[in-house]
Amino acid sequence: AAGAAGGAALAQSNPVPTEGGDPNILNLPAHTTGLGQPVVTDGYGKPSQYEANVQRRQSPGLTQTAQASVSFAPLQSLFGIVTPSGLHFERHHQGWWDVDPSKHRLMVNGSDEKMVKSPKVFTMDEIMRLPSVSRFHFIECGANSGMEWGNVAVPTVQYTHGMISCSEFTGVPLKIILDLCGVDTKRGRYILAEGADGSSMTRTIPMEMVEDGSVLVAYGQNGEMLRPENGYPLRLVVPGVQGVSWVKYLRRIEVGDKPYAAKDEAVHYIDLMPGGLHRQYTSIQECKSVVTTPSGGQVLLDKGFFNISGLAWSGRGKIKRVDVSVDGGRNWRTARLETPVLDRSLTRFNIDWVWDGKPALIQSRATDESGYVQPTYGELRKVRGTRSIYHNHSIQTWLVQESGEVKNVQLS
Amino acid sequence: AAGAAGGAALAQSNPVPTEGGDPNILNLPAHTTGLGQPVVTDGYGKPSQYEANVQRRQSPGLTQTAQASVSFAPLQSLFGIVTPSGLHFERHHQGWWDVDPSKHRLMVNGSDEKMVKSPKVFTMDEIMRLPSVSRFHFIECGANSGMEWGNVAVPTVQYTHGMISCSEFTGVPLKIILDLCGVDTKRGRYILAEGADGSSMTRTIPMEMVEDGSVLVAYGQNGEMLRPENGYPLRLVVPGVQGVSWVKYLRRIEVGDKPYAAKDEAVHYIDLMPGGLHRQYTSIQECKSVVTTPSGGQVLLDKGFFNISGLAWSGRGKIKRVDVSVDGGRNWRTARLETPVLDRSLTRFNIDWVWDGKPALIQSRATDESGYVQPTYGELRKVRGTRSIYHNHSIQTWLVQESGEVKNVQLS
Amino acid sequence: QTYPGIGRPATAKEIAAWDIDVRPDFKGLPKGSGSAEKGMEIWEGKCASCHGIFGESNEVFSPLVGGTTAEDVKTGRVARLNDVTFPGRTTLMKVPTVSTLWDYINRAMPWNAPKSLTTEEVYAVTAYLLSMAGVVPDNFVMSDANIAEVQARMPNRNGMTTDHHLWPGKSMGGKPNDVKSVACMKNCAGEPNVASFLPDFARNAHGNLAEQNRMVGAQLGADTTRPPG
Amino acid sequence: QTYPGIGRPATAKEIAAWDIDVRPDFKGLPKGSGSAEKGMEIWEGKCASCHGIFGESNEVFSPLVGGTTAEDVKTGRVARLNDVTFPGRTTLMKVPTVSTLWDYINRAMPWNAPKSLTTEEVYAVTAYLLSMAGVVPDNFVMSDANIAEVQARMPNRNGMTTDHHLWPGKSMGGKPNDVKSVACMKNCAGEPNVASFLPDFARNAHGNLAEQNRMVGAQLGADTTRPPG
Ligand code: HEC
Ligand code: HEC
Ligand SMILES: [Ca+2]
Ligand SMILES: [Ca+2]
Ligand SMILES: [Ca+2]
Ligand SMILES: [Ca+2]
Ligand SMILES: [Ca+2]
Ligand SMILES: [Ca+2]
Ligand SMILES: [Co+2]
Ligand SMILES: [Co+2]
Repeated sequence: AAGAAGGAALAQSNPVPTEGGDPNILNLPAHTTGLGQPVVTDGYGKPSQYEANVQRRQSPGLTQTAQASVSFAPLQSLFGIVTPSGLHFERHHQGWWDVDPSKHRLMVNGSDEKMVKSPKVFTMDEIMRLPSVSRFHFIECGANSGMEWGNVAVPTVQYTHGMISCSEFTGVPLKIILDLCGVDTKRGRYILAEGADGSSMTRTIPMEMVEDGSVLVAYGQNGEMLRPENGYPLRLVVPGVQGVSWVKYLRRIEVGDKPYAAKDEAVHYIDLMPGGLHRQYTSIQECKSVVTTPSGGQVLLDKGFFNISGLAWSGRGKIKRVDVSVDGGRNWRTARLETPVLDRSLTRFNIDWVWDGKPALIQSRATDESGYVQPTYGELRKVRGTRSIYHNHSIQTWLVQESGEVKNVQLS
Repeated sequence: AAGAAGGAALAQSNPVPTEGGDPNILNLPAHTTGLGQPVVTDGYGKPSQYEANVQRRQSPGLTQTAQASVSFAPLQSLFGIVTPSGLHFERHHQGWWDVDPSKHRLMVNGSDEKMVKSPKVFTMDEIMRLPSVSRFHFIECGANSGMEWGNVAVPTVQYTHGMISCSEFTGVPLKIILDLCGVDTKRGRYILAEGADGSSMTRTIPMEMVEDGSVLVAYGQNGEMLRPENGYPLRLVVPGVQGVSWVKYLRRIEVGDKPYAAKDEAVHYIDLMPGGLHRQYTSIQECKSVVTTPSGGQVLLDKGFFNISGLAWSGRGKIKRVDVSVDGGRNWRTARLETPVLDRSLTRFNIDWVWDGKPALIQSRATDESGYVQPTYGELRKVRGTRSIYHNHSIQTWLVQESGEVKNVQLS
Repeated sequence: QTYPGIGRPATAKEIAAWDIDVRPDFKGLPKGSGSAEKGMEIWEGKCASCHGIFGESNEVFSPLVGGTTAEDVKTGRVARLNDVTFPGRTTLMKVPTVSTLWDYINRAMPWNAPKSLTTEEVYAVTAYLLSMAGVVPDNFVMSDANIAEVQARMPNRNGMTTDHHLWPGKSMGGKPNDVKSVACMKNCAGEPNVASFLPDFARNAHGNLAEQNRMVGAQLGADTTRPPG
Repeated sequence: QTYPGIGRPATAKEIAAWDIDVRPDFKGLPKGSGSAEKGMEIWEGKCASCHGIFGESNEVFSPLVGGTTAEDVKTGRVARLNDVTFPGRTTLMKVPTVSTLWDYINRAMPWNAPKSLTTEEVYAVTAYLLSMAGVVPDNFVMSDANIAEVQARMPNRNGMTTDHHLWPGKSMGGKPNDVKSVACMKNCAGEPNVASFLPDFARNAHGNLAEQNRMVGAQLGADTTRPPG
């Protein structure tokens, strides 16, 4: 809930003053004529009281319990590519825990006795002594935008796209840890990652992604340790792959010769195709983008100049280009990409726009370095139907009405 | 102060178990056998209770008041290049404020009537409509490491180097705002930036840095708004230049034909040279690096493998290379640089090290893309003496003693 | 590269304590058995409060049982997955592998007391769950010896494909992308037509959006406690 | 590129309210005057509690007055800046420009009530401050008309250089880097010799370092409440 200072926004005008000037300028405020607060008022600081509206939120009615549920990141209020850790989206299957790191252990073993030469146990101290890397990656839930497969269901970009976040992760390449244990990588083409929470979440990951160095055993997120909600003190980072595979509270890695068909890869995170067949082990998050400002539930108070801004990403590498349309996809202009543009990370795009006060249909369309172009709903549904839940990466449309109010719409 | 869970660290051992196994593995913990906490326990989350030791801190006795003071970022506990905003170092001259953004205004004017064609006033809403960019930059206080100019004065890297932080800043290039007002850039070769707090901090900035697009009027920091301690809702970003120029609570930009000799450029942030002359307007932060782990005040509990990790940066561009010595500068190896390596941003480096249990002298030495090599204390003092306070960018030495304890030392 | 001083061998007891996964080929499955009859007792004591007496509840989670037929048990394809008018999908309509049920119940259920069931109880309650759907008889005793036979009766055992492009690496699928689009730039589509939007009555269903946007900004949040402007 | 709808002209009154800066060439200095005698009253009422009766206090900040001589007033160079045995540096030893004092007192002092002084008071207290150091006579009346003469007596007016490489751009300095180093890789320096370190008695002066490091990590914090190990 929003605090006193975080209530409904007040339309802020900047009229040409009639009486000589704006009182906010002519009457010096208290902070210009007084002494402020000391350093280390907070040893660990917080956002301004005026930012109380910027919160992660549940989507009403989406889940039946709050421990097997999701909270969405407020993309409409975020800048750049780093998601503040306090606003990182949450997805728990059996609730979150604040695990004592001095008692946490990581085990590596094999699916049979020959798979791993020397199964091992590591403390956090030991893991943090190993060679470490730091990399920016997005994490997106496979079900992000899932509510919108059939039709428009939610009003804002927080709910349509808020199961994505992006952080600088620090940790040890899993390859180093496996090498240390001695793994038969000829037979062992799969990894099982297992968490220490009640769900003891398990997911199968291909050995190729370990071998190419991209899978990390991570403890750091945006400069500090992972947050408890995100797996403190240890989680797997599987770049480009859906969030459920980024096992939290990571306690065990098993090397195996077959996939494991865990609950969240045999009952959920399976994509229902037209015809009734499910696709299993659909892991990669495809090329996608969304305009975050302006976006659904917002109001443009004026005609005139606006900066259209949004996010693009791909589980297949870097973003190559983002195009933006303000006429519902008839004509497109290429947006500026903010640097750095990184592998399997969010990319921020911006483009100029002068609003003439008439209805507008704003869209963005990303292309990744593999050449894949983000599809329209028509193109996506033609192949995958409307019941998949997962991997909805369609172009999003926002309707700017004459009143200035922005609505979530889908075009036919 | 540290909470219950944040007390002194306990040496964590990982002995080969005599009785069949580690009780932390054999006895499943509560979090493995129970149901955890719901999503949105915190709409804006916090670090783990076990991270209570990771705090920004004042250096005892450094300043006489806490409103004209500094708090240092805990570099010994940070990863990667992003500084968590709650741990960003603080430097206030007249205390910090939480300014109401709906009442905040930015004014642009000229030092005389001809300098700016149309002096203007902007609301925050308006500034946030302008074209925006997002960039990673470090901010370092010109006095960082200043306590160590003469000799060793403080025990840990938090106090030796903790007046630096790095964030992704989002804002409007100042050039766009000046263009909008119409500026005589032939005469107007300087900018005065002024804050809205009690100190109404002013600093002179060269027009070249505005013209090349690097100076930003920023509202965003690491995805969210600036923190109140860091200038909410608006601060200037002046990449590569000392922190005092990054004026907080920015209320005014004046374009002028002469520098302003503000208090913090005529009495402080001036460098005392041998011979008694001061250098004035010493703005650029030079190429510098420091090993953050292991670092002063830490203890290595074991011989064996360690990852040496640290930070490098330069106000003159990108970091080209970082070398690390473990023998006090006799022999050097080149460290791995984590990507991305960005212009006037922190760069994280890592390098392998096997500690044999004998005393070791750990150093890092950065080279930037201008070719400038970070100097030793000897090289630096030969030119600039020992009384400058500002711009100490010497190579830092950490002594690892046989006991495993790490000490801050300077070599002759 | 070696890493002296880091890690130590795991003991057999430690591995046994944590290595609890069960694969589709039943690797990892402990020996043992349990009857559907005993499973009913466990179900009603420890599971029904959340999942319903017949596994039909959607109070805390979507239904586990329902939507499968005797015909599905024969074909291994749940026909109703192709019926767009059928509401929702139960667990048994989707799950292709009985190991998945066994493994998950063993590791995670009951939800508020995971890992509290004995091996016998897991066999029993899994058998009961399947008996409710008619996959196994009501008096079935499931064990490591006959679980493969149960697998051969799973209603959706043939309902999965890995023949797609969304698995990284070459161990499965490897198909090219199924969806194709081109980045047209000018005069691309016909006159755009809004086909789906939120009805006005749902305007405030997610709370007041004015309170879900920052106080300042290029755009502010719409006050959804008021009618559309 | 234009930006319709963004920003509006500032009014003269608004500019006057905020444009308070005073430059070394006295651009921005308001007309007016104030006597050192009146300044003494203000000083003792509004400044001395923090800065000391003679500007010598270092209770809340380093001393403002002290360390300058009559000779310095003549040469424009504070000789003691070259005396390595002289402890600390006062404001008047460093400040080259009287505009800096005027501007800063006007915008920021008294510290707990910035911008509360009238123009006359700022002239007066600045004059008094300088009189304490003998830069101006005790009965001096400082004004916009004679401030340039005061500037000509500032003790450290010739004590600054911009002839260095740390100003970005070409408007000042532009010298090449003064410090030179080379990235030697092998057998570079002599036997290293520890020349400076913290004495054991200062071990705990910054608090217990064990509590300033994370509970887990490659290294932990040293317990500085105990003697070195
Ligand atoms: C306190 C409530 C509760 C109790 C008691 C409980 N469950 Fe569950 N069960 C859940 C919830 C909630 C989920 C979904 C968890 C998730 O989202 O990962 C679930 C998931 C399941 C699933 C997987 C369904 C699917 O489609 O993913 C099975 C199978 C299951 N439970 C069986 C059992 C059995 C057997 C018992 C008793 C031994 C039991 N449950 C007791 C709440 C409960
Ligand atoms: C409540 C305490 C307090 C009072 C009262 C006060 N000052 Fe200050 N003054 C300070 C502090 C603290 C600083 C340092 C501020 C900073 O770090 O930027 C300072 C700085 C100064 C400086 C700059 C010194 C330097 O070297 O940077 C001058 C000049 C000054 N004060 C003059 C005055 C005058 C004149 C008055 C009265 C009209 C006054 N002060 C009243 C606390 C005070
Ligand atoms: Ca196993
Ligand atoms: Ca001016
Ligand atoms: Ca060890
Ligand atoms: Ca039955
Ligand atoms: Ca306007
Ligand atoms: Ca006198
Ligand atoms: Co998910
Ligand atoms: Co500073």
